[in-house]
Amino acid sequence: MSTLHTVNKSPFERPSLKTCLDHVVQGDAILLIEDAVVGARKGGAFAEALSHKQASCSIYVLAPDLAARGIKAEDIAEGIALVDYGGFVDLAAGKARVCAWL
Amino acid sequence: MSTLHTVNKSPFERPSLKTCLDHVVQGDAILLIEDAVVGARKGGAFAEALSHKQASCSIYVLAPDLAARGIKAEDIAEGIALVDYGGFVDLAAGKARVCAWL
Amino acid sequence: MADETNTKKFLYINRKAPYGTVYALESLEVVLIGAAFEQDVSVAFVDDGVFQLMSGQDTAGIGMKNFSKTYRALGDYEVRKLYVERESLAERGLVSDDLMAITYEDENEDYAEKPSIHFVDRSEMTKLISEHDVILSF
Amino acid sequence: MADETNTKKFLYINRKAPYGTVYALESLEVVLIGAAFEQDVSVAFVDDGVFQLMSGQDTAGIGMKNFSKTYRALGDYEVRKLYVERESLAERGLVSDDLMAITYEDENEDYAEKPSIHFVDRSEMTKLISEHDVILSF
Amino acid sequence: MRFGIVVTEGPYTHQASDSAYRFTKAALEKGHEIFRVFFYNDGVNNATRFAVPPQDDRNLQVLWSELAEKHKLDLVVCIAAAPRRGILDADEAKRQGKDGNNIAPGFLISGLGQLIEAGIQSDRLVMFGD
Amino acid sequence: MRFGIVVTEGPYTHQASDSAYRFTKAALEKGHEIFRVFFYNDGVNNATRFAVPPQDDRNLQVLWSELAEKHKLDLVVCIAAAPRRGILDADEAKRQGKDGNNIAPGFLISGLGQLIEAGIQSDRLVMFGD
Repeated sequence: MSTLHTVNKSPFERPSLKTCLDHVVQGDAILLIEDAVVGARKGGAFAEALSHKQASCSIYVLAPDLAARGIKAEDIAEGIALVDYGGFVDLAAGKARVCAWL
Repeated sequence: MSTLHTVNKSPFERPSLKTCLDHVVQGDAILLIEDAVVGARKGGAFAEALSHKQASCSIYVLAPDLAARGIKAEDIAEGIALVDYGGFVDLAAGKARVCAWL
Repeated sequence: MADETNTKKFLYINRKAPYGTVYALESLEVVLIGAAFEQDVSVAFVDDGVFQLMSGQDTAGIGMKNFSKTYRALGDYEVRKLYVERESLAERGLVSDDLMAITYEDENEDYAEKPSIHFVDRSEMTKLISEHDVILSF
Repeated sequence: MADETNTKKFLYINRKAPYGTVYALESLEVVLIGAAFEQDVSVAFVDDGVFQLMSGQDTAGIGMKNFSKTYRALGDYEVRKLYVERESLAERGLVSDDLMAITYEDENEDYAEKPSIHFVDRSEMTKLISEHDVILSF
Repeated sequence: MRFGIVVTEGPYTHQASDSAYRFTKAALEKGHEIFRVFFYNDGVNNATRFAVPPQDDRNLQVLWSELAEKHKLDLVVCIAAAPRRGILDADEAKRQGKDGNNIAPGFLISGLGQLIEAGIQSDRLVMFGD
Repeated sequence: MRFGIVVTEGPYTHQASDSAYRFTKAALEKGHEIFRVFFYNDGVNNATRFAVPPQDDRNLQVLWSELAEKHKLDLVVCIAAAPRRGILDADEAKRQGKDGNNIAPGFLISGLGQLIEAGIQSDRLVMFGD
């Protein structure tokens, strides 16, 4: 069964998103929370990598964290879905394990 | 007058060494302390950048931090000098300001 | 407070996004207190620090205080030199219009409203660092 | 302690260098305590986590406790599966000989000494993650 | 479903405790069970009753204590990580010869085994940290 | 030469306080003056007298307190950063209606202006943090 991967740091500040992307398998889900949401911004250096990864994984961003950092929902890279804390809980419940890339 | 730049994080873990290297001027000194010392290892991904920078800046590594991480003095990239805490104090005193890339 | 001979050039370098860590907020608190000391103050935004100035920040959903409006009040505290690094913006997919407009009233020019934010490239940021006496990093 | 139905596969993922932060030490403390619970335990070293296993660590000059010898004692606690990612080593200019030799005595083979460290590539590490029940990240 | 929660950073400096609190609340609202919230590393700093945040800011210790009381949550603070960071309950203060303690209501200091047990007994363990 | 020192992380989790302590000691041994050591952000956590590290580990609070006594160092803990993290002296505890305090000997809680003053009065300001 597949894994929910959480990433909480900006990919410009830590390698955790890159390392996460290097360690996911087909069917896994990746959720960007806290400062990691800044990596989802369209046109940013990580937007393309996130878009490519959607061929094998679903990618989510925590909407309240996105709003806090002033990034509009329409400005995130295509195909990334927004969830709230309840959606975060559903994702964790729906996968076999949660792997936090701290 | 020139600046002492301190970097305390592993360059594999944070962008602070890269950002520091992008913001030094001729005659500045760079001192790697704490986890940053791992970037000085010969053959590592940052060794070449540190060697190139020596054309304009002197680069130092804090010896006690290097020893703690099991890296031998002979294994660091060429031209990087070792200092102890007293040498760190001398470097700070010898430059006009200290800029910590935290 | 400080006499003329004790005036130093202070540079605050902000390199972290807001809310994920407290550094942006606690840096701002130093800048505000420091303003009372009549030093020559500049504030730099490098790397993820540029996110501190994003317009439209809304923290209701994370239960944290939205302190972004305070940057707009810096002009009233005589903090009027904010430097944003262009390369840091570009790497993050941001343009200058994504940031708040921050201005001050110039008492020497009939209170004309002037921009506090200056967009500088990396070499100008490098020069700034080498021209300051005291550097506080957050 | 735990009965058979409660045996889970625990994976500890270590991604930080030692001493600069406390995570390496406090992760090790969990591994040691966890060993008493008779779970199926694996410990992974990824990114800067590989520095935790460097041989010749000497902390006398920084006044901190050298806890690197404890990794060598893990075998006595039945923690015998340590996985080091090859790509993480290579990026840091390290080779397997830079790391401590960590072995255990196999009671099923006349106490023959066997290596605890397994060098795996990224795809094997990825597979490991997807095969464990509980993942603790430090 | 039964969740275990791990918090490895203190309040204010990192968002970890905020995120963990909101996740825990959302899980409870959806009818899930929280087996335990375990505070490790600097996470033990969430458990001091001496914290006085600015009046216009949240007080994470109070939020956790209130949530624990309302839902009978098991908030466990690691006995290895807490004393080295100056978080003590009355027993530990007495044993260490300290003249006071600062543990907040609803938090219990206990061993690292409680973290392992949370891993064993929970369907999902979710970590929040730096 | 006169140094000002800033510590922005607590003990144990980051090496910042260790590095700052060793730098300060080395500077004093070389005959330099330490104008002030200012503890900000999580750095205020160095100032709790409740800390009980493992017996084979260093106790940074004690190291700082002893160094301060020996060299008459000015160890200032930020009054904005400390209460929100649960570091209180007797006055602050009373004002906030708390039943105890945990400040260690040799540390003084004072305002952020003391940090600015350290920047003005010191020849070099050296920061240690995350």
